[in-house]
Amino acid sequence: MDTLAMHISNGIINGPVAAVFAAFALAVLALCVVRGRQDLDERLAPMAGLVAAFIFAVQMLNFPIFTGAVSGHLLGGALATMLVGPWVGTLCVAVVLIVQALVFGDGGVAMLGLNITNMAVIGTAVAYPLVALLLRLLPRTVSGLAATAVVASVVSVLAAAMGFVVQYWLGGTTDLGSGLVGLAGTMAGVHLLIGVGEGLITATTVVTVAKVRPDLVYALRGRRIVTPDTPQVPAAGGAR
Amino acid sequence: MIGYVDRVPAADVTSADGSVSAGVPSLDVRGLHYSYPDGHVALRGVDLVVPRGGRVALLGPNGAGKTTLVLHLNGILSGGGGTVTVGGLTVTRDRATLAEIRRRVGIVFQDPDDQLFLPTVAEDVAFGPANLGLRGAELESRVTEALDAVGMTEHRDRAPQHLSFGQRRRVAVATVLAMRPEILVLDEPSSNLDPAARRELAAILRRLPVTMLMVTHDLPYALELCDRAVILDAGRIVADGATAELLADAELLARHRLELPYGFDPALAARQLAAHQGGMVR
Amino acid sequence: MIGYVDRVPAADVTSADGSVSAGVPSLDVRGLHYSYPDGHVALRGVDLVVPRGGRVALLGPNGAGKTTLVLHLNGILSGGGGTVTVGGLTVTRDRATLAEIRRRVGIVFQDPDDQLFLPTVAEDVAFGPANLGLRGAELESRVTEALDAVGMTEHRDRAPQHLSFGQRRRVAVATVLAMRPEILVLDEPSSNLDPAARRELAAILRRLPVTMLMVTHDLPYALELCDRAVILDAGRIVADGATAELLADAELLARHRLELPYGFDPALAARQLAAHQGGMVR
Amino acid sequence: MGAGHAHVLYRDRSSPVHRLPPEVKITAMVVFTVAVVATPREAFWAFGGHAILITLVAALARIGPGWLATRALIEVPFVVFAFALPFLGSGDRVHWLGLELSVDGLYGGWNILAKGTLGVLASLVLAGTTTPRDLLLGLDRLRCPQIVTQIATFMLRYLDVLVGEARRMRIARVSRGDDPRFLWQLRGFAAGIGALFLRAFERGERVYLAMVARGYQGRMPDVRRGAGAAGLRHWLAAATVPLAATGVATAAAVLG
Ligand SMILES: Nc1ncnc2c1ncn2[C@@H]1O[C@H](COP(=O)(O)OP(=O)(O)OP(=O)(O)O)[C@@H](O)[C@H]1O
Ligand SMILES: Nc1ncnc2c1ncn2[C@@H]1O[C@H](COP(=O)(O)OP(=O)(O)OP(=O)(O)O)[C@@H](O)[C@H]1O
Ligand SMILES: [Mg+2]
Ligand SMILES: [Mg+2]
Repeated sequence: MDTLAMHISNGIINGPVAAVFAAFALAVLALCVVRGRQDLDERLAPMAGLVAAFIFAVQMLNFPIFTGAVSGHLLGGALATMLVGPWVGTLCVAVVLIVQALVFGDGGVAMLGLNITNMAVIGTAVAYPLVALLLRLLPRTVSGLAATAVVASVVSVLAAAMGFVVQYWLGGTTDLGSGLVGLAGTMAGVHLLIGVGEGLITATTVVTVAKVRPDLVYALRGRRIVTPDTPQVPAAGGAR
Repeated sequence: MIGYVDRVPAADVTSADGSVSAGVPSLDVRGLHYSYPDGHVALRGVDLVVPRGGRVALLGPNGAGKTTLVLHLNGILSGGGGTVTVGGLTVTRDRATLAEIRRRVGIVFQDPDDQLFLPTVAEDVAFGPANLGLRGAELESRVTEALDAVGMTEHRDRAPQHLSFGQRRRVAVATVLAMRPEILVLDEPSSNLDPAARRELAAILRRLPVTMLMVTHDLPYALELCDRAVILDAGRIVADGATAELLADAELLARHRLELPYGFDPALAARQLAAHQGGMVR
Repeated sequence: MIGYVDRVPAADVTSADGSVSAGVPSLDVRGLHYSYPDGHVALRGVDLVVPRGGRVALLGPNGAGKTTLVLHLNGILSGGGGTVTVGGLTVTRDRATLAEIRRRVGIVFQDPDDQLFLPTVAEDVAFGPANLGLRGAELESRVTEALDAVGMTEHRDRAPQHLSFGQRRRVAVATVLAMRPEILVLDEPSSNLDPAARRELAAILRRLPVTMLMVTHDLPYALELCDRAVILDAGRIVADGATAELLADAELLARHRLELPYGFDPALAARQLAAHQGGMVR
Repeated sequence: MGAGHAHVLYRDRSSPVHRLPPEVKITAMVVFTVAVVATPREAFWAFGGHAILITLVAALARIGPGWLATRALIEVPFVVFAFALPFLGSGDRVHWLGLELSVDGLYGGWNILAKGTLGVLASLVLAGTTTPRDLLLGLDRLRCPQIVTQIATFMLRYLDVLVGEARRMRIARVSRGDDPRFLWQLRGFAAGIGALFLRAFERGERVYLAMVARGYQGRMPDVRRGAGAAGLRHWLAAATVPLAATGVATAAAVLG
């Protein structure tokens, strides 16, 4: 049930609303292209490609949440924002969605505008200010960075899910009546769990990168993070 | 130096599991075939027997199938036909058997990036022995010894992927030495090592009481370390004999794209080798 | 053989851009410093001048900083202090200058997996020349020539990641030969090559009318191909001179973990080398 | 993560559809899908028309129905949603086999099922006849901004790097006595993912720098230089399908 909201397939939302969101997404992406060009230097180009590939790959691999009764997948907005910045990050997630729609039929082509709005635009637009704020407020330690990643992930996933609810309210092809509230509730509940899973992946990934190559984390540009001099991992790597 | 001295002799270790008699060869490869998933045929019937304690150089041109053969010796590749038997245990898909075989056979891969994956050098070297059940001081001493042997002690807390290529190669060798396998398989261990490291590695290898199979393109190195050599070409063993004899057969070598390097004098080498062995406590 | 014959001599090509006079060295490295992002210091003030057409071997122990130096020669690494000048053009962050420098300097990386990335061997070899603007039959003949030179023509339509390590190394060399750079920088080109391929590569390299800097741990190979050698250790150049002289100084070599291999006879090598050069059309 | 899944969908055949330039196919696919989505849901016959069009193209491309059906399973979550709608929908109700179903919901479910399936099939025909690299070439020729195609190019390439590094890590572990049932048991799922990410990034960075060293400046050289770019002939040939679909959609809208 969970993936349904995130990759909207053809026919769930009506044509006019899809068209409006397509225009909106196109405008935002155009802005990102202009702003992203300044960011995309020799360091960031491979990073952007890898972030996209990573989101793509991890989305293929649905992860179980708690008992496995619910499973969800990474949306990637928070991860992309933290590693490559809001502009390129939005483009990365959008590229993933475009390729999935064209190559896998995952998410309808006619609904691409809606999907890009939810996952690429809302996902990063919500995450970025939050990340900037939290990094300023929280202690500059690994745990501060991890907490930032978790919070940003949860909030951005919830926001993306609510994006779908709003779109459905505007142009859902079936009138759910009061059921819409139920839909919103279900979406929020499921995506809270997905958000936590996403937060864990985002936090570990960003922390791993920040420990070894702080120069690669966009969100840390101009900041220093205090890392313990040796990474804290069990001495015997094989101990299970 | 790697402390094999304090260890039960290899033969006893194996006979402890009851299934192995003294005369069983360490490695017994029969009729091995393998094609890669893309259809490329790499092995076309390889037969190779290495007795316990044998030291064999595996020579052959690029693309002959040497690495493919090596990857069969602990079951990483399989399923193409033929059998591989390690000290009496046949490689199968059975997990317990495979685990035991991987405990016995230590492989140093051709590409150190295939070997190293943990965040620090010390953790990576500790990974194998820890999987064998070692803990605490004993584990620590294994790691220290192995890193000492390859001269990487001062880099123990660095990230392997941030080392130079040659440094990574040395750590890769250390990860396998630390496991003290009964059978040591090395895929081009000397490539990218500086000359001193190459000699030091030779000294370590010469002293280890193990069965050894070494893939190399460095024929003098093969001569120095292995009394026997086999030549693999196009997926088949085409020659098998005393290393010195094979290397003296220029025509045979040339047929398989092998040749002694420029400036190499076999007579000088023989003298140096004799000096070595004279001075060595076996 | 790689068809450099039909090509304008390097000096003219460069002077065409107007900014370069005949006496300008091909490579001019001054006071180069570099630390990796994790804080590890790799270069501590390297000075190196290679005149046009010079052939220099870059020797040194594992972790000396050789690869790091190589990565500075076309601006892949930079920003640690000091300057690198290539045929009069200083390496900066300016895109146009960098593009021109990268056109001139061809680097064969130490790890072939870093170099190959396209779905087929032929496409990978075509990538560089295509970036230089070649198309159609001309591009095709460059690719064919380069693959011929390294003996990989029959593998042109295979996926690079499905080749053996030595085969990948050869393709990596071909990708750079196909660009016909003015300055050829090779980081351990002979490692993992079979002996015949190693000799064939030497023959190709000897014939190319280029400036060459070759990193190697194979001292006889350095002697064979480069009349001059420098030794880099701990991020500094510690010796610079005629290769034969440096290699004759056993004490100097030993100080920097270098030594002639087992069985190597310098006198024999000199005779073989003379025979080579006598038989060679330069 | 199936190895090399970036390429699994391409069916290596020779057919007129395979030979069409990618930019033409992408455009045709998008227009077709939009026409399908614009078709009123009550016009059942029109969806039959669209289905016939897709079937014809698939047959021309020599893509079997079995393959299409298996791959279309990606749609399953939406099917679940579609079947839930008759229960969730509001408004008039009908009774059927003792169930009380929403009429609007029934139509809604059908709508998603029909349009979703047709959309997936159209994507699959495109993916089955066009390699990922040609798709990118097509996007490039359709004037997609370079920064987008660049990210997409690297994404496809780095999928292989990710899979390759994951394979290397697995071999490294099992040959030293580890016994992973699951790739990520290392130090938990997430830690393994972090390590894999970093490793793939550093390999990817070196690959990228090596590309730059060979003159890469953000755009893959179009070696075919225009050769294979679409001509009027291609556009006309490919236009037949989306035009027919648009015709069906218009007719459905007009006829009600
Ligand atoms: N992953 C793979 N997929 C397909 N073919 C492969 C793969 N790996 C190797 N091959 C092919 O199998 C043959 C044997 O390869 P192998 O790596 O065993 O050679 P090798 O003897 O180790 O060569 P080298 O000395 O260059 O390391 C070669 O022709 C090679 O191209
Ligand atoms: N990515 C990296 N991050 C941090 N340190 C590095 C990195 N790469 C290399 N180093 C360190 O910088 C020093 C120089 O490395 P470099 O790779 O230049 O050595 P090298 O002379 O090429 O050695 P080799 O002969 O083993 O290839 C070494 O001490 C190495 O550990
Ligand atoms: Mg090999
Ligand atoms: Mg190096």
